[in-house]
Amino acid sequence: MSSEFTKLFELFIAASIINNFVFTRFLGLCIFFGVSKKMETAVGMSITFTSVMVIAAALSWLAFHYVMVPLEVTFLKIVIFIGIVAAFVQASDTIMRKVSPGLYYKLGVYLALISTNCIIIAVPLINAGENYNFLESLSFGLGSGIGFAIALVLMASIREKLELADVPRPFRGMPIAWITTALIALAFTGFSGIITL
Amino acid sequence: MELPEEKISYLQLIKNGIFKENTIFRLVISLCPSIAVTNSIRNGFLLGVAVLFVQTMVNTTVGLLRHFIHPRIRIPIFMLIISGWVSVVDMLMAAYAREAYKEIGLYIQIIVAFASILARAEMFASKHRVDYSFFDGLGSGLGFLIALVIISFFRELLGRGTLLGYPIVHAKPLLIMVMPTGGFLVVGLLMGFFNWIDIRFYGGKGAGGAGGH
Amino acid sequence: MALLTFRGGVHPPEHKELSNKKPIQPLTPPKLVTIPLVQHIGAPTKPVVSAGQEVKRGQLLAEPTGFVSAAVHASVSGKVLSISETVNPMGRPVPAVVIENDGRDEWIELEEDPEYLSRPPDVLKERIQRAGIVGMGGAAFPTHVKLSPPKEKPIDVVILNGAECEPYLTADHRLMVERPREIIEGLKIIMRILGVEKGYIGIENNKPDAIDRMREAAEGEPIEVVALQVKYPQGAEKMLIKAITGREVPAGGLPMDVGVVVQNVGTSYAIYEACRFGRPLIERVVTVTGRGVKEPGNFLTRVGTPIGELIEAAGGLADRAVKIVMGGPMMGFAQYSLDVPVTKGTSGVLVLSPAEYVSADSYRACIRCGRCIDACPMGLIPSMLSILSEKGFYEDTKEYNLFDCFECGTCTYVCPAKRPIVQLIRLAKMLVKR
Amino acid sequence: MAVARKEQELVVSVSPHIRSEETVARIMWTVSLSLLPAFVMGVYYFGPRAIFVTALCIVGSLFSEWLVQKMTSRPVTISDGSAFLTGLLLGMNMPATAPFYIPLVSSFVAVAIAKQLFGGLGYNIFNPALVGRAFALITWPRAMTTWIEPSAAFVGMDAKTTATPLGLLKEEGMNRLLEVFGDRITLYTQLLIGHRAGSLGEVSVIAILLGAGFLLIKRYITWHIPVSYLATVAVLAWVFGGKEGLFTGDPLVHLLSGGLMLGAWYMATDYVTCPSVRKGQILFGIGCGFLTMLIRLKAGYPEGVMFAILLMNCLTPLIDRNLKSRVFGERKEAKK
Repeated sequence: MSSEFTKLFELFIAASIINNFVFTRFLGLCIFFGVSKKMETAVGMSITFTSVMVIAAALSWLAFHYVMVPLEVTFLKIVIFIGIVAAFVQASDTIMRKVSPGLYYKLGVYLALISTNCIIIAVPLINAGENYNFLESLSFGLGSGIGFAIALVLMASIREKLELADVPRPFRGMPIAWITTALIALAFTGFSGIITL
Repeated sequence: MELPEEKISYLQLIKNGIFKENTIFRLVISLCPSIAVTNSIRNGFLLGVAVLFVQTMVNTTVGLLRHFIHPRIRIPIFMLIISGWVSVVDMLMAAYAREAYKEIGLYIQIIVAFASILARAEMFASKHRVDYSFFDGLGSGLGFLIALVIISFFRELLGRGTLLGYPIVHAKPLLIMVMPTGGFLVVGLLMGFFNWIDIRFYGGKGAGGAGGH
Repeated sequence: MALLTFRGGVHPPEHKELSNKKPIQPLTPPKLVTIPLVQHIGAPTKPVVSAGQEVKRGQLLAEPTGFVSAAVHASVSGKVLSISETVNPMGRPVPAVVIENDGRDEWIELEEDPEYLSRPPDVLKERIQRAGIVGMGGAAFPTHVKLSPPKEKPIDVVILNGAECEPYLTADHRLMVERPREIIEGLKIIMRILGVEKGYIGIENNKPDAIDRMREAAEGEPIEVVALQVKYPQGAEKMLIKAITGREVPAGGLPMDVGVVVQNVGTSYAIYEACRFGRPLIERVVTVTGRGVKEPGNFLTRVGTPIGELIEAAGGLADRAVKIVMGGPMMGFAQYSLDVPVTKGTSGVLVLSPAEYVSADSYRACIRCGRCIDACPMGLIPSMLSILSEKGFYEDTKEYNLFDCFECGTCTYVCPAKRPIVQLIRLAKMLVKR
Repeated sequence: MAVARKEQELVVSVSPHIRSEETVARIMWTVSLSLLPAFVMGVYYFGPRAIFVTALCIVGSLFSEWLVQKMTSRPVTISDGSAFLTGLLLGMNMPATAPFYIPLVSSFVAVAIAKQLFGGLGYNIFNPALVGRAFALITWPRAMTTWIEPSAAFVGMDAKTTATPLGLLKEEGMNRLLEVFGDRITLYTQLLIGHRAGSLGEVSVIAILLGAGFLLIKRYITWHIPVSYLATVAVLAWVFGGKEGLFTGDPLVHLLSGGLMLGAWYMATDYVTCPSVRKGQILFGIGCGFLTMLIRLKAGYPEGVMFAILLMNCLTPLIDRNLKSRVFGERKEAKK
C-alpha cells in the first residue's frame, strides 16, 4: 500500500518538476509564452488548467478503458480525446456561467483557450500510451498541471521584471522570453536523476 | 452564393505562408514542436512534412465543404476534420517511419491541437475558394517545415556535429544544443536574428508582441 | 547606554567642524531687502503696504489669507520701493516687497510681557500667529496651526528638534549653545499651549556642548534632553519621534496621530521672542559654510537678505566654488542666482568646492545592491520605485508605497550607480497625482 | 563684483548635493580583489594552468562584453569590473585542466547571452558566471568533471586524476572518504586549506572565508544569504546525509567540500540576481541550501550548488514581488 502511495507521489513529483511539461517535454509552449506576461493572467490560467487537466485525465481514462478498449476503437483516440476535452470545456463553460458568474469572469476567459491546447490533449494521450491506472492517471494529470502552473508563475514573475530591463531591441518580447526559458531549462537539468521512473 | 473573389496569385499565397506569416518566427504560434523534434534534421523534417500534409488537406477539405458547414458549429466540425487527418498521418507514420515515430509520435498526435491549423481553416479556408485554400495551406505548411528544418539544422550541426546523421564537424560537439536548453536558445537567438534583419533592413518592428496557442 | 535612533539612515561626512565653533554674528542688514510674501506652506498672503510707503522694523507687510498661512513683516526700517516678484529658494517666482533700508533700524512699538508664562494658551497662540512664525527647520509650516491639534487628537509629548542631522549646518547647534535659556522658555510656552507635562529636546551626539548647555538650562524643568545617535535623517519628524518615544507615526499620518508635536529649536526661540517681547519673526541664524567660502560662520540674518551678502560676509567665494545650495546638502536647493533672499526657513547657505561635489551627471542601471533599501528610514524599496519611474510605470509605484517617501535623499546619497532616485520618485509623485 | 561673475559657472541640480564615494566599479573591483587569496591557493595547488584557464575566462568575458556593447551601440562598460568579476568567478569554477575552448565559449555564453542580451549589468536574471559554468558542464560533461590531484609542486598536465571528495562521498560513502584522507581531523583540515580535487578556485575554504570576511567588514555583502544557506545545508546534511539513517550525516564534510563556500559567499550574494529585501534573502538562502542538498543527495550530479543557485535565481523575481520590507508606520490591522 505504502509503495503504491510512493509510486503515486513520485509520479506526481516527476510530472511536476523533473519532467516538467514546459522545460523538458516542450508542451504547452504556446500558452506558456502567450499568457506569461502578467502575473494575474498566469495565476488564473494555472488554476483553470490544472483543474481541467485532472478532470480531462479522469474522463479520458474512463472512456479509454470502458468504451474504446472493449469496442476496439483505440485508433480513434485522438478524435475521441479531443472530443471529450472540447465537450467538457464547453460544458464547464456553460455551467460556470450559470452557477458562478464571478468565477466565470475570472477564469472563463481562459477556458476558450484550452480546447485547442496541446498540453491538455497530451495528458490523456500519455496516460493511454503509458498504460497508467486510474489513480496514476489522476496523479499524472495533477502533477502535470501543477508543473505547468509552476512554470507559468515563474515565467510571469521573470517577465514582469524583464519589462523593466533594457533588452536590445531585436530581442525584446518573445526572443528574450525564449532565452530566459532556455536558462530556466538549464537550471532544471539539475533535477535530472532525482526520480527515475 | 459565391461572391466574386479577388484574384490572388498562388505564388503570393505560398510566399506569404513562408515569410510574412511564418508560423513559428513571425506569428509565434504552435511552438511546441520547434523544440521537441528539432534535435535532428530528420525528426524536424518529418514533423514538418506531417504538418504540411495536415495543413494542406485540412485547408482543402474545409475549402471544399465550406458551403455545407453551418457557421454555428463550424469550430467543432473543423476540429473533427483536423483530428481525422491527424489520425491518418499518425497511422501512416506509425506504419512507415517506425524509428522516428518512437521519438516524435506524441508530437504528431499533438498536431491536432495546433492553433495554426485551426486558425488557417477558420481565417482563410472557410472564406476562400478551394484552390486558394490549397495553396494557402501549402504555403503555411512549407513555412512551418522550413522553420523546423532551419532550427534542426543548427541544433544537429552544433549539438552532434552531423547533418542528417552524416558527420560534418570533427570538433567536440556542443552537447547542450540537442538538449532542451539548446532548443530554446536556438529558437530565441534565431527569432532575435530575424527581428534584427526585419528592423535593420525592412524598417519593421520585430515580432515580439505576438503570442498565442 | 546605546544612543536612541531609528532603523536605516546613513552617515555622510559631517563637515560641521567648518562652522560649529563660530559664534553667531549679527549681520549688518543690507541696503536693499527683498522679502518674499510667501515663506511658508499654505495660503498666500495679502500685501498691506504699497510702494513708496515708509515702514518700520517689524511692521506688518502682508497679512495671512487663511488659517494655514503666516504673516510677513518688515525686517528693516525704510521705504517700500516696490511690490514685485522674486525667486524663492526653491526656484519658484513669488511676490515680494522690496525695502530700501534707511539704516536707522527703528522698531515698531513692541508689546513686552514679562509675565508671559501666566497668560492663557489662546493669548500665547495668538501672539505666535501674529508674529508670523513658521517651522524653521526647513518645512516652514505655520507654527500656530501645528499648535492647534483637533480635540480628538490629545497631545502628551512635545519634542524640540535639535538633531540638525544635515551635514554642514550648525545654525541650530550655535543657537542651542548661545541661547539655551530662551529655547527652554519657548518650549515651556509650547507645553503650556498644548497642556503637555513632558518635553524632550533631541540632540545628535555630535554636539556635546549643546547637550551640556541645554541640560544646564533645563535643570528643574519637566524637560529631558536626549542625546541621539548621529545619523541622517535623525531630524526628520517621524524618525525623531521613533527615536525618543518609540512611537511610530502611521503611514500617511501626522505626529499628532501618536500624540506628539515636534518643533525646531529655532522655532522655539522665535516663539519665546514673540511671546516675551512681541517681536515678529524677521531674522534667523543662517550657517554659511562649505569649502567654497573663505570663512564659514553663523550669522544672525534679516529675512530678505540676498545670499550674495551672506557669502561676502563669510569672506566671499573661494576661487573654485561650483555649487551654491540653500539648506542642507541632502535636501537643500541649488541656486543659480546670488540674489535669492534668505527666508524664514533658510537654515544654511552651502557653497561646495569641486572636492566636495560628486558629479552625478550620468547614471547607470540599478544593480540591486540593496543599499538604498537598508538606508531608507521609511522602509521603502527606493530601487524599485526608481526603476518603475524610469521606465514609465508610474501607476505601479503606488504598490511600493510611493507616497510614504519624504524625499530625504538618503537613497540617492548611497546609490553606487549614482541614480537620481529622489528625482525619479518626485516625477512619479507628480504624474500619479495627475 | 566677483560674486556676480561666478553665477554662470554654478552647477544647479537637485538634492542631495553630496553623494557617497561608492561606485559600481569600486564594488566590482573590490570583490575581485577579495577573491585573490582563493585564486592564489588555486594556483598553488594546480599550477600555472590555473592562471591560464582563469585568464582565458577573463579575456573571454571582457571581449564578449565589448563585442555586444559595440554591436548594440551602447556605451562600453568593461572598465566597471563586472565582466572581469564574472570572468574571474567563472575561471575559479573551472577545473584547472579545462581545454582552452571551454573557458572561451562558456565566458561568451555567460556574458553575451546571460548578461548582455538581458540588457547588461543590473538586468540579468541569472548569475552569468553560473550560467557559463552550467553550460560548460552540460556541454562538455567529461572535461568538466575530470579532476586532478592537487599538487603544490607545479606539476604539468600529467597529474593523476581523481574524484572530488563529494564525488567519493556520493559514489562510495563516508568510509571510503576517510580511507583516502586518513582520519576525520585530516579530512577536515585538508578540506579547510584546500588540499583536494575540485574547481581551481573553490578548494581552499579558508582563503574564501578570508575574502568573504573582508567583504563582510566592508559591508559589501551581508550575512543573510550565506549564513541561512550554510545553516540549511548543515542541518539537512546532518539529518539526511548519513547512510545509517536519520541524524547520522556529517555536516562538516558537506559544508567544507564542493563549491559550497564559493557559491554561498560569492555567487548566491550576487546583488543583481538575489532578492534585495532581507526577509527574501533569508528565504533565498534556505532555498539554495535545500536544493543543494536535494541535488547532492538525490540527483544525478554529485554537486548541487550551481544548479541550486540558478534555480533560486529563477525564483528571485517571485520572492521580490511578494516579500517587501516593512514600511515605517505600517498599520498592523492593514495586515489582516
